[in-house]
Amino acid sequence: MLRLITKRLFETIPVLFIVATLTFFMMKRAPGGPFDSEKQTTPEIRAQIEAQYGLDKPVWQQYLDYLGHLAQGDLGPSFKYAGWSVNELLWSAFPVSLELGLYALAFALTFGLIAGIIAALRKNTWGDYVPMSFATFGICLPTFVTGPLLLLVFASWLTWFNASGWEQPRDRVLPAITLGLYYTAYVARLTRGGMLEILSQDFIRTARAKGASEWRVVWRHSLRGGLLSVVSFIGPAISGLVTGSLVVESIYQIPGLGKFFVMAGFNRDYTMVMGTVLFYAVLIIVMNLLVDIVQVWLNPKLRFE
Amino acid sequence: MKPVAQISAWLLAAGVAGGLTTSCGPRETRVEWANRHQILLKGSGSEPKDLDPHVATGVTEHHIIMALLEGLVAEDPVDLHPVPGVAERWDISPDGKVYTFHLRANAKWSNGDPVTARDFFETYKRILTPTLASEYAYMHFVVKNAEAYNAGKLTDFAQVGYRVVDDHTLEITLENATPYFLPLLNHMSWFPVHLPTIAKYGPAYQRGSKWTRAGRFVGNGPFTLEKWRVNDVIIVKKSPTYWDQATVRLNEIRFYPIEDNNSEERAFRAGQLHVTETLPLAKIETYRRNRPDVFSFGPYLGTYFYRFNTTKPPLNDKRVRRALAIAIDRESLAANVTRGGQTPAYHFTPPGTAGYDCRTKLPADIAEARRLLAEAGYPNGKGFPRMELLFNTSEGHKAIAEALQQMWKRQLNIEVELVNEEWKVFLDSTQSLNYQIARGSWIADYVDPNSFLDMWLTGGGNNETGWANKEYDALIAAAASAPGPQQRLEFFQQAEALLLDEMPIIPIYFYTRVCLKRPELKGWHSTLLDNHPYKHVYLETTATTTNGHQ
Amino acid sequence: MSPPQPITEVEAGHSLWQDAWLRLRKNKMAVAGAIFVLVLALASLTAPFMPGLSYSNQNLALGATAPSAAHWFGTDDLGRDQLSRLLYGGRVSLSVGLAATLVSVLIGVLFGMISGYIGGRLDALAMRFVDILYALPFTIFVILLMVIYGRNIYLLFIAIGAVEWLDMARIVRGQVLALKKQEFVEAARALGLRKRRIILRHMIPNVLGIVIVFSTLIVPRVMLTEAFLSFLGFGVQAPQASWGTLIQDGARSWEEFPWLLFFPAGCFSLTLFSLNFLGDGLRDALDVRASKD
Amino acid sequence: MSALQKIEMLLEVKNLKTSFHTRNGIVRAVNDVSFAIAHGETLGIVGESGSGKSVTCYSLMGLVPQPPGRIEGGTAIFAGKTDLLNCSPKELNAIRGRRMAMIFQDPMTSLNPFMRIEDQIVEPLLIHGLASRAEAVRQAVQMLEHVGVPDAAKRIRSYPHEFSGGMRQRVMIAMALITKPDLLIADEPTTALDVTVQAQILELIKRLQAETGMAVIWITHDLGVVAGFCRRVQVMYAGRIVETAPTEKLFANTRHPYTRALQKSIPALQPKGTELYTIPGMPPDLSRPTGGCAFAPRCEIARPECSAKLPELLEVGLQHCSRCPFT
Repeated sequence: MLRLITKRLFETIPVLFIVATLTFFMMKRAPGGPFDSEKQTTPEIRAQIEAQYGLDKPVWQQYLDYLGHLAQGDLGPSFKYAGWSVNELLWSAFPVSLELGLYALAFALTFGLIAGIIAALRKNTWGDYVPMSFATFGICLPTFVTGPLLLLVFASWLTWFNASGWEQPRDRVLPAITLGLYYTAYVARLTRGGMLEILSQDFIRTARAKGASEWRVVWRHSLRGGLLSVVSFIGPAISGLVTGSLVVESIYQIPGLGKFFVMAGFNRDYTMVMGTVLFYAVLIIVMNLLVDIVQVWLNPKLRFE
Repeated sequence: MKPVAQISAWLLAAGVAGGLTTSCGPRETRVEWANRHQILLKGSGSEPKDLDPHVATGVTEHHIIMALLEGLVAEDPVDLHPVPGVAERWDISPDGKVYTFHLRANAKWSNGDPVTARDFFETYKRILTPTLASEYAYMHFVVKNAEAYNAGKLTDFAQVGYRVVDDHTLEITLENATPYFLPLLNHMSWFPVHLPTIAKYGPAYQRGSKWTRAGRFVGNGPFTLEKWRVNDVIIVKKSPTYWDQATVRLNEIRFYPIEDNNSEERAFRAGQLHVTETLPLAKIETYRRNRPDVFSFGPYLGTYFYRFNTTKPPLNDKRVRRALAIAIDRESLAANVTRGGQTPAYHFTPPGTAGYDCRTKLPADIAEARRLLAEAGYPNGKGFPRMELLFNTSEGHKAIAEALQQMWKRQLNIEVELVNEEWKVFLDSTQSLNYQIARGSWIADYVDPNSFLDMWLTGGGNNETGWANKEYDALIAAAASAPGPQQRLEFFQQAEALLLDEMPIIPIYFYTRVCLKRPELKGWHSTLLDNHPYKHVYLETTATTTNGHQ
Repeated sequence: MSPPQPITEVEAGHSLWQDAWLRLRKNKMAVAGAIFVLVLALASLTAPFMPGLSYSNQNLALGATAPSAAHWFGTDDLGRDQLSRLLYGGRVSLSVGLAATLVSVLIGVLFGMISGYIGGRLDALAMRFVDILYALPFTIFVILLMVIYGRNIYLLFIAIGAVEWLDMARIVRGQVLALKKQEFVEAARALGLRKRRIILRHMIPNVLGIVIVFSTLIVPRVMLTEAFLSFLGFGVQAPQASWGTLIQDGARSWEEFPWLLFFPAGCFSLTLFSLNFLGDGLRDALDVRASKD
Repeated sequence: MSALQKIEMLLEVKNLKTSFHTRNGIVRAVNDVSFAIAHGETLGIVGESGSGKSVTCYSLMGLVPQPPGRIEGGTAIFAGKTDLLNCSPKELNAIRGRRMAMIFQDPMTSLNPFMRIEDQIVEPLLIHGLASRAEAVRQAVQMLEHVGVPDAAKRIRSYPHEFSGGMRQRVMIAMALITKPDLLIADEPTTALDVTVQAQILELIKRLQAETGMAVIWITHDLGVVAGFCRRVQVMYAGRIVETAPTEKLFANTRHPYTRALQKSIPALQPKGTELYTIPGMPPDLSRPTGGCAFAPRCEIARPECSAKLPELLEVGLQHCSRCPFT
């Protein structure tokens, strides 16, 4: 296990390097720059700005400079938010997104697993259709529809929650649900599929023959195997969840990462694009590593690789 | 059986617990709380790029910086005419070229330092320094030699038209008599900054100095920067060192950068904002009808238009341009598509801009349009090449483009294809003249026709149509050095008439500003630039103040 | 007992697929779902041949009106018939949903399968490749595609499919890793079956269930991604619409003009519900083990 | 007869009917099966695949997947009290795994690959509250050693895939016997194993039975196994019992043509050098009920009336019944 982890961590470096390189050159190739705006500036001013950010140098030089800073952990100044560095912006928003993402994940796992398990046990009856329909709700409506709908009901009519903001604990509830609903659907469907797979196995019959209750059959005998596919999905899901969602953030006015992730590209905020991409890459790698570890833990047959 | 039962019981418990912890009767809304504390809650559109007045460029930033800094002059809260600011009075030379400002002795920075003429001098030097690359340095170009210094052609700042007479006297010499000079001073590019502070946190003559953070920012305005959380909130508090603090009644202003206008409207409805930045298109009618008490509507100094690429056929033919421009039903567009009470634009400069009203007006004449098109060789649209109409992605732009497409098809039998592009790609396309017809808009920097008309100069950075006309250039130049205000406006009349004859653009409508504003918000008047000097703003609740509408 | 001749005949009569088909037919929800999607697809396909349906005809003076006899689904703010726009939009959304999902499933399954089955160094390399693709900024990627290749609807399918296959690849790989350790695969290997055959005959049928379930989940993502790409100028161009763009526009004014959201969102949701039930039905029908008894 | 009746029966099955509702119609997998087994007795149930022998036992254990399976009727009184076919899941769970255990055909798939052997073996004890965890583990190790798993104390921590087929089946047996059940149902426990292991397992169960005095129902398609092991045999064909008799009688005086055919196909009983005997034809499709004897199409001595009317299960000797009137 330790070997797997160290090996993976070593692989991270080339991956990050490739990601950084590809992104850098893709970005440079994209039309429009960070300082384009509807009101044009004079060529002189423009040249000055570019010189200050080193954009006047040849691209390969810029690339090397960037890598040099990167090696020191410096993601550079944001081009869009002139007074801030990318490090500052990302680290101030990350706790918010992490919190929201974890709540959303908890929501998705709780309801997705329950719905999926019930559905698998009651395959092709109403006990299957009803929970699955509820769970599917989350992907049938995009978040920019579910968010405002939830707000209308719970903020406008029932006034249980604020319409926007990220101050009190209660402000976490609706965004977490909105974001989580989507993943609930995934978890539920994958759980149902995985559980059906396992429930049809011979060893489940063995368990029943031992007098195991239905609860025990599910909990002790099926869940481990049934969740393998859910676990594979959770890696990318967590990475997605904790890097925020622009839509949910803008509906509920949450100062999370999602905005930087999406808007950096639109703003051609070069350093921010690089920062978010690398941040995401690290997260993906870590999460996928975790997933692989969990998978090995869940499936003893993989342990002797 | 068993797990299902257990799970349902569990769910039920969770539901009940959730209900209990969250439902606790009617709570005080945030505005109600804020009213008690004289705290203004304002939707501010988007996250500011920076709070450095020499680096920031947008209206959003300006509206926040206004609270933190004060220029030589200030604005009247009703019509924005210049009133004394840091300068308690000023003298203007008879030729209108030299302004002498007398600074008040009790003006202070938030760290207690006095605000002196030297501060202004250093500030102006900073904004004009080429390395700072301030995008709004051109606001100073009315000053003698400012442009040359900014362009690096002149290195001796002493030759630029600013002079410190003494600690409390500043003299500014202009290139020409500029009637809009005093209003110009209310633009943030003329606000003073505290150079020692800037220098403390980074190179003073470069961008990206981190002096604008809460706790570091030193300003001279009615408020001080208390907190700045990116994408969350900016809080400014009443300044104890401001010279006119007796007038300031608000204790605090909180700016919420809510970009999504639907979210902003919901926040307003839920009682979380006093005033919004915008109002979603679809909601305008509803509010106008049902909530006149919070519906705020006024003119705004900007024009929505389309550009023609005049360098390529068939749009290099002014008859075609004109035909397209006059075949549009602007009344219908304003009434049915934009629906924000916008004024249909039959010329380019919004009416009443600093006393200027364009005499020339485009006709709405379809027969004439067809005739012009036929004359250009496309009778009934026959043989007219398929054209592309470019806009950047947005709901409003799309609706207008769709409507125009249909109008041209119906009236002129011309096929136009709609193409939307992501913002930066769009900018790239328009700036490199890689389009045929493209959407554009222009918001004035200051209240003067010059702000609208000088953009069409040959080779102007914001021209972007390829249109070049020597006569037009001459008229704008003549206006700049006109002997008197009347003559000056007359030159503008001629210039705009020429513009409307040549038609490198299609004016569509003049902007209006629609927002939501709670009735307890006082001292807040609808102004052309949407500036609201905060020191005159206050909150006053009356017994009848209602909660957000349900 | 060596199997006598007749057995193969009987077996052939109920091949995996035929069996599955028979079982699927019995699943009411799946059948209902299939019928709904087919009807909708048919209606969308035939929309251009129906007189009186136009997605672009405006009636500015009419504006947004609630459903009526003349306009069953109401009109939008430019006075266009919402039903027509919805049907035309279905052409885009359904074809994008189908094509891009297929692309992503094909790539994802093959990639995950090979990576997981062969394992070792190749697997590590392949998975790091996936990690890299995960991280690349989609917006910039799409903008670049557009700049380099111009607007092209096929490119759109490829662009979406190319990014959506990653999750699929990871999931399939996870399954294959587990599957590969199972006795029947080990047995097949011991028998000296070739890799290709093992993959085709033993692995694919066993991951089919999860692949189908996951595919139905990709469809909505793909449809909404299309709307996002339209925003970037890559998808449908106005005045054409897709369900995604209709929902997006409708969501901005749903409190005033609920029908502008209700109908497209309804169509979208019902389609996805149908596909999900169909997917579950297919999964159950193809479940090799469940069919043993 | 009367002497036998005095013995209290451990399990008494009457008129068990189990069918599967499939798309092709209703498959009557077990049709009107009655039998009984006494404490300590060994009963063999013999038949080809699909004859209903496994389904009979699954029905008793409550392991018939429902749907599509359904128990249409009958009773199965366990220990004179509980009707296994009509009791609550709770009552059934109290008996399964504790008083009545089962070993399955395929040891490769019947053990949970995700759980340690230890956790699986102690489970019956824990579920039924028979021992504390520590005590259960102790018993499990003992049991594993008893069934011949070497180094049990260490290997109990392994996962199933680390065991060979034979070892896994020993684990299955240990797991089934750990609660010292009154009845063990062994569903062809040796078919998946190679011959030497088969014999070992067989001996093992025999020995354990002798030690604990449990009753065993042994399901097999191999009459040869039955001969050496069971006291009584019951032959099933197409969901029905066609012949039942004490083992010696069945072999000495085979009455039903199907039993004869089965007997002929025991390789060991055939003269050396002759070709292996197989029963011609295929078992009938149970979804299409036949009016008469289900074996008639394959029967060497079939007469026209065989297909017309279902023959009764008639007593043809002491404790010997057969469903063929012509032998």
